[in-house]
Formats: sequence, C-alpha cells, structure tokens
Amino acid sequence: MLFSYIKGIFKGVGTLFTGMGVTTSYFFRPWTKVTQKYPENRKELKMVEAFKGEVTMPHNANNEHSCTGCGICEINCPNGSIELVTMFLVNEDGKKKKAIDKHIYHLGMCSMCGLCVKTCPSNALAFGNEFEHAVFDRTKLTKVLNKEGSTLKKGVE
Amino acid sequence: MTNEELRKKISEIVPQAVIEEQQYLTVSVEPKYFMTLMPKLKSDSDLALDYMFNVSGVDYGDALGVSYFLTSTKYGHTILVKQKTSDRTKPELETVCHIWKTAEFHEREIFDLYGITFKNHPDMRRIFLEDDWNGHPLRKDYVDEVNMILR
Amino acid sequence: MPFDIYDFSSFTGWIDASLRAAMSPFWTIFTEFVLLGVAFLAFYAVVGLLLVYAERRVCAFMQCRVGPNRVGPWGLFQTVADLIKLLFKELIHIKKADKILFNLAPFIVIIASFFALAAIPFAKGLHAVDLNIGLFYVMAVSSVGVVGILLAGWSSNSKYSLIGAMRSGAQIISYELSVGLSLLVIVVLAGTLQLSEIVELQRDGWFLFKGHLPAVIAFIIFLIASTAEINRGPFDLAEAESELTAGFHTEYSGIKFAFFFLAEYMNMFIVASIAATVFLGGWMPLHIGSWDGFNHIMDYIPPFVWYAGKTAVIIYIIMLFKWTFPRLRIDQLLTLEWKYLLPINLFNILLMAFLVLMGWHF
Amino acid sequence: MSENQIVTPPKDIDLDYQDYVINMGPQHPSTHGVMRFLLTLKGETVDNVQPHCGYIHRGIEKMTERLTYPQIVHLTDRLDYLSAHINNEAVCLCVENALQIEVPERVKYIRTIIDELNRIASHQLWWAAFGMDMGALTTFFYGLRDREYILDIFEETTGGRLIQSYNTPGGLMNDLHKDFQTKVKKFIKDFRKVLPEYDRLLTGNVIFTERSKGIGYISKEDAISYGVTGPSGRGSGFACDVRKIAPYSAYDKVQFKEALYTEGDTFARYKVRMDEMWESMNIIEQLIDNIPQGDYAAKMKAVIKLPVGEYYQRVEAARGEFGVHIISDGNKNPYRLKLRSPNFSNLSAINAMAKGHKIADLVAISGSLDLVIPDLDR
Repeated sequence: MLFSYIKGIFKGVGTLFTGMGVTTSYFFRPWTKVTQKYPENRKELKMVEAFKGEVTMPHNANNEHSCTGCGICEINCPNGSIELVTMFLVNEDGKKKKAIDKHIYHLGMCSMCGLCVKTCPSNALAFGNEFEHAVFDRTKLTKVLNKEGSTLKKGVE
Repeated sequence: MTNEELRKKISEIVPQAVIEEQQYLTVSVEPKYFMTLMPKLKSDSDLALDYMFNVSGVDYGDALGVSYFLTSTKYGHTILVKQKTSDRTKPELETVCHIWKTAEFHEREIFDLYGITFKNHPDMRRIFLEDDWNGHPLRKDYVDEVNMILR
Repeated sequence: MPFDIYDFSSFTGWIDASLRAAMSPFWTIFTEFVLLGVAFLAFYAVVGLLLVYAERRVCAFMQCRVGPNRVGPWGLFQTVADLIKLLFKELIHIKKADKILFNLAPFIVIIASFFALAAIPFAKGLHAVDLNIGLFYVMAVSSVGVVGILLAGWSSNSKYSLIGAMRSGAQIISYELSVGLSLLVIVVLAGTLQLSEIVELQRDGWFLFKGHLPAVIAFIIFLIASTAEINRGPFDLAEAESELTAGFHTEYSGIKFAFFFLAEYMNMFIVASIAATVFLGGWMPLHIGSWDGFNHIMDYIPPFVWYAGKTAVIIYIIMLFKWTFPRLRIDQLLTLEWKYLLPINLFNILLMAFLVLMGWHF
Repeated sequence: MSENQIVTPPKDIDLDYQDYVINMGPQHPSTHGVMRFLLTLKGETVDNVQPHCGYIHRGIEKMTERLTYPQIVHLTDRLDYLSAHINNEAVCLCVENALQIEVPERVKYIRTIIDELNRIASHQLWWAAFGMDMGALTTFFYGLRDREYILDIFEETTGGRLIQSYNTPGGLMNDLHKDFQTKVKKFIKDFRKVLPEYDRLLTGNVIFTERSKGIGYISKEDAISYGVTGPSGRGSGFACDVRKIAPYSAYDKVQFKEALYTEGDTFARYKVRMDEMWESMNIIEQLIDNIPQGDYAAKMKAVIKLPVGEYYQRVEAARGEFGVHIISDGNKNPYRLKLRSPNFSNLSAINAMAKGHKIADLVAISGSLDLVIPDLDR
C-alpha cells in the first residue's frame, strides 16, 4: 500500500521529467526552428508548379491566346465564376467565327476546383502561382483574363 | 445471411413488404407495418441488424420517404428499409430512435430539412436551422428567392 | 558617492545621510518613501515587461518557433508595444456587474504582489524593509491576491468567470498550506524568519545542499505548490483557456486586463525570488565548504547577478512546467495537494526537525 | 425572431434556479469551430450536454441537386476539410460504381496512398489540438510542424494544401509529381523518428493519463447503437473499419492491422489514433514502390449521367465512416444526394459520454471524438 503509493509518485515524476526533456531539448537546439519569415523571404519563396493560386490565360510573345470562346469552362464552373462575352469575327474566307471579347473571371467566387482548366479543349487556361490576392475593394477580384488587343493563336480551332 | 435468406426471413415478419434487389436488398414497407418490422430486425438473432449507418430522407415528388441503411456487425449483411408517406402537409412517421440511438439525430435532421414529424421521438426540434425558419429546404418545392440563385 | 556593487548598504546609507542633512526627519522619511515607491513602480513595469517577453521567447524556442522578432532588436519592444495597445483599448463596462468590486479587483491583485516585493533582498543591502518576520510577511501578503481573483470572478456577473474564481479560491487556499509548510522546513533548519539572516546563513553552502534530503523534497514541493499558487500552467485552472475561455478575467479589457496579466508575471517573479532566497542562497555566491580559492573567485561575481541568475533559472523551470504539461482537472488538483503534497510535507518537517535535533546537517 | 414569439426552452432542461446552464460556444477555444454545447451543470459536474449545431450549415446537399457529378466533388472537400481527399474519393467511387467503370490500377494505388497520407495529416492535427484541449500547449506546434511536410507533398502533386480536389469521376485530375515517391519515403523515415517523441511528450505523461483514462466511457453496444465509428468507435471495440469490411481502391491488396481497444474511454480513442498513424505508414510503404504505370484517369464521357437507381458508397474517413447516398433519376444532376458524415453520429453520443464528468472532461471527450464542425453541419 505505502510501497505502491511511493512507487506511483516516482513513476509519475519520471514521466513528467521525460516530457520536460523533450521541450528542453528543443529549447537548446535552435536549429530545429521551422518558422518562415514571410514578407522577408518573398524573393526566395517559390510556389510549386502545380500550386492553384488563380486561373490565368497564358499569352505568348505575340499577345496571342488559345481561347476559342467555346464556353465549356463557363458550363463546367460550379460557382459561376467564369463569364464569357463573345463576339463574331469575320475571317479571310468571309465566314463568321466565334471569338472571345472578354473572358471574365471572378476570383472571389472561385473555389479552385480545376474543372475549367481540365476541361478546356484548347488548353487555353492554366493555374497561376500568384497567392497574394488580398485587396481592399471586392470589385478588384473580378478580372478579365484575355489581355487588351490579344488575338487567337493560329491553328487553334 | 445471403440475400435470399434475408428475403425469406423478412417476408415472414411482414408479408406485405416489397423486396427488391439493388445494390443492397431493398425492403419497402407501408408505415402501418413499419413498427412490426423494425424492432424484429435488431432483436432477431439471425438478422441482428444492429448498426444503422445511414438514414436518408427523400422527397419523391408525390411522397416523402425515409431510407434506413442497416447492417449487421456480426454477419455483415446489409439491407435498406424504406417507408413513404404521401401526406405532404403534415407527414408523420414512427421513430426508431429507441432501437438505434443514432436515429435520434438523423430523424431530427430529417424533420428539419423535410418536415417529417417522427412520432414518439423524445426531442423533435430543428437541428441545423433556426427554430423560426419557414419551410423545409430539402423539399423539391422549397422556394427562397433571396438565397437560391437558379441558373 | 560610495557606490559598491558588492554591498549596497553603503549606497543606501549615503542617500539616507544626505537626505537627513538636507531636511527634517519627517520629510526625509517621506522623500524616501516616494523614492522607494517610484523605484518599485519602475522596477515592476520593467520586470513585468521583460518577463512577458522572456516567456514568449522561451515558449517559442521550445516549440521550434522564433517568437517576437518584429518590434525593435530581437523583438525586445514587442511587449512595450502590447502594453501601449492595452493602454489605449476601451474599458468595457459590464451591464449587470458590481461596478465597485469589478474595478477594485485588479488593484487588489496588483497591490498584493507589490506588498510581497517589499521584503525581498535583491542584493546585499538592497532591501526595502528587512522585517524580522520577512518570510511570514511574504506568505501572508501574497495570499491577499486570491481575494482579488475571487472578487473579479464574482463581480463580473459572468458564469465562466464565476467558475474560474471558485476554482482558484479552492486551489490557492489549499496550496497555501504546502507553500507554507515547505518553507517551514527551511525555517526549522535556519531558525529564523528574517530573510536577510536566511541569506547570511547560507554563506558556506546553500540550504538546498545543507539540508540533505528534506531540503530537496521541500524545494520540489515548493516549486509545485507555488506554481499552483500563482495560477500558472499546469495549474492554471482559474483561467483554463480551453475550458473557461479566460476564467476569472474573461470580462476585463484594456488596462485592467493588463493589471491581471502583469500581476501574474510579477507573482511568478516573487515566487522565484523566494525560492532563490530560501533554498539557493539569494544573492549569496556559490560557496563550497573550505574551497577558499573557488569561493574567492565566486565572490568576484556581483551579488545581484547571482540573485538574478538564480531567479531566472527558477523562472525557466516554472515556464517549462507550463509549456510541457497538460492541465490538471480540479479534483486531481485537490487530490495532489491533500493526498500527496500535504502528507509528504508533514513527514518532511518531522524529518528535518529530527535532523536538526541530532545535528546531522552541515 | 419576432418579438411576440416566446421561445420555449428545451424540455429536458429544467430552468430551475438550481440548474447552472452555460453556453459552451458558438465561439469557444475548444469546440474546434462554431459548435454550441448547452451545458447543465451541478457545480463543476456536467449533468446534461445539448449539442446545438448548424452554425456552418451551408446546404451542400441542396446545392448538389443542381450540380453535375464532377462539380459535386469539389464541394465534398468542404465537408471534412481534414480528410478532403477521402471525401472526394467517396463521391467518385460512388459514381464509378454506378457507371460500372473500372478505373486504372494506378489510380487505385495513388488514391490509397494519398488517403493514408491524409489520414496521418488529420491525426497529426488532432493530436496537436487534443493536447491543446488538455492544456499542453506545445503539442500544437509539434503536430502542425510535422503535418506541414505532408501538406507540401500534397501541394506539389495536387496543387492544394488543405483542399485538394484531386479526384474526379474516373480517375485523378493530373499525374503524380516526379518527386512524390522519394518525398513520401523521406517523410515516413522522418516521421517514424518523431512519433516516439509524441509518446514521450504526451502519451506517457502522468497528468495526461490520469485525465484521459476512464473518462467518457462508451460501451461497444452503445457505440454501435449510436453509430460511433472510426477511431472513436474502435476505442470501444467496435470493429468498424470500412477498409476491412468493404475494401475499396487498393485496400484489398495491403496487409494492415485494425487498431482495436476495448476500454472505450478517451485514452483508448487516443491510442487508436496513435496506432493508426503507424498502420497508415505501413500501408503507404507497401504501396509506394509498386505504383503501376498507366493512365491516371479512365476515359469518361463529357457529360456523366448515372442510370436510374440508388447507389451508396462507404469509405473510411479519418473520423469514421463517410457515406454517399446518390439517388439518380437519369439526369446529369443527382435527384438526391445524402452525405453521411461520421461526426454527426459521433456527436450524438456526447451526452451519454460526458454525463457525470467535469467540464474539463467534456473538453477532453469532445477532443477525443475529433469533431470537425463543417462536416457535421454540411
């Protein structure tokens, strides 16, 4: 009875010391720190390639994109965060052809599910790595993805 | 137990039950036979359906129904029991929460979202929505012009 | 000006003498009181802020973090910035609170810790009052703080606060016993309650080593019980942020909250000081029996450095407790006191008395 | 609420002056989200716990009735965000089984590996938060520190850290990152060294064992009746691991032990989760070197329409049995989609568990159930 009482005390105190050993060992090993100092390390901070920051439309050097304005991304978006404003262009043969006027993207409504990027038949959309999206005005989250004066890439149907 | 044996056993308890084979053996019963069937399912030593792993409320359009998914932790067979009521204004069904305690919360959820009242339930209150919410959102005829945007 | 870092009595004596030469005895004492008050206020604020900073750094290092590092060099001014923020925050008045008691409570808590500070010898001759019942006085005034905590919980008219206050009432009153009895072990050995004399007696070895096993047991019990008495983790049941959100000070904001916060850290400092003074020799350098050369080298380190070092070690241990252990439950807390610490303590006093009677101590 | 309405108090709460009724939540440090417990106290002892949920009810079941099947998948991430990939998988498996599509072997392996990584990450966060509920504040940082490595692996492959949306009916969104296997192996090697440290810090600690042993007892029968599944159910001896009962993906190809304890208290639930982390690492090690080559998705039609009927899929999420019940009327949207969330059933047992214990024990019990409120509220 008394023996088990004393044994219990020593055992308990022993477990407490093991616990304190863990924290103390970290206290004296400052190189185990994992903190990243964010605004300072902005330059070295590289997001991985697959990171889903926002939906972008890559343009090449001639300011050409590959969006044909088919509207599949708009249909597939679960949140309605993509809106297409299309127009009809007349090409050399005199045929009318659908093309985008504005590819509107509401970042504030996007949940990064990736369906628009995946289902795009001409691979016109891609995920960008930008992650600093905080703005003071919500309307700034509505973006036009195609650049001013951009045209459709040759050979993309 | 195989599905045939289950089918036989259940028809013995409630001969009026409609039994189909789908993913699980589906037993549809009328509400008036429901309480003769359900206690047996757990207490019968051959059936021993002691674990209710899901309760779904369904709006069939003309009727409101509840589906109970039951499995036996001893034998591993699974059945699906369904009951329907065609009364959409004041639907009432029997509770099973004294047989499977998990049904207590699930039935409160169904009451909240479908408006089916469960008789003899100890605590029939809304669980997710506020007490003064109008209507039952998961019904197909539920309208909310402000928050539901239809495209 | 006779300034000696090894003996402050010449310095304080010089101030006293020069004041007495300049004015009447009444005004001398009055000026000395004011000077002392100002000095203690400044000391209180500085030590409080430093301890908050130290705690944040220590826990950060234990948790593989950096801790405060933005405001000032190594984040040193972070706590100052926090204090300024707290000063500017709105003092929220609770609708059905007992206004007088609600406003009084933080002052009681902070005054109790001020009282205790008066009797602590910081270095040779650096001593506000050298009472002949110093130890008794410290124990007596430090238990006034519980009144403040109880009042804070009661007068906030909040259920969480009330539970926190009741918990802390039960806790502090029971752990007071263990603190007192564990100090009594050393009083039996030293034969005096005067803190300056207790320090002097440790000239040839600290009581922790002089008193054999009973002193070591008393030291451990004192650490545990005093951690409980100042409401710090793992005994922070009165605050218990995962259970009672903030316990007794849930409803306090702004500077009143800062009072509670500062008082908690000052109580930690006082407890560490007492432990250092009673068990580890206070400002007395480490002396080992007849090793004269060693003792001589140790004497070159100024007394207040010894005192600060010993206090810092004990503060570190108390912090280590908080950041390692889970919190106890209220019934376990009382079980620990009444079924473990108290019987061991009583037995320990008997053992020490026996040792002293037989003359088996150094 | 209009003014003339009188709110009737719940029947089983006696508003007698002797009852000390106190709101724990909706904003409380240890309810892990917006959850409200209405406690009736007798002194410090809990007499009755009434959970009030619905603060994050988003109507996901209603929303799914207007979305197509691939679109539904991303919503299930938002249920139990700590086992997001497992929830995704449940919907995808249900759709695949309904269409009777055989997904490539590679997909099955990758899904299983990421499931188990997700489970480890979830249990790490649980360990961290559980320690903090108990008052040991350091555990929180150790748990989150180690979880970060898994999230980095996820991010590299799936593009998301917490919410991955990596599954799609028929397979995966994209192929594995080329460093995936080496990084996972490195993580397992490191984590095997870290787990004993968790034990040293918390499991053996006398204060922790005193506070968790014998607290929140629930018998096996009650656990089955309440539908308490997952680690919480297995702590009571209820062998409810869906990975064993109805194997899906590649779980039929791996050997693993189902962690079972019969004590039924908080400590048993704790031990089950600690053992599950070891078992998950074993499962990953069995699969990581044998991922077969091949496509990362089966060919699917552009518009997925399920045949008329009812489909149900059970999976083992980190907190218990997650189920998807789809009733299809042949359209591209489900007619009804019910999500069986493990937390909802686990929560229903909290009154039975916490009755007669102290407030501090209630915090420990709700911590050991590992509640995730968005999953509960749906």
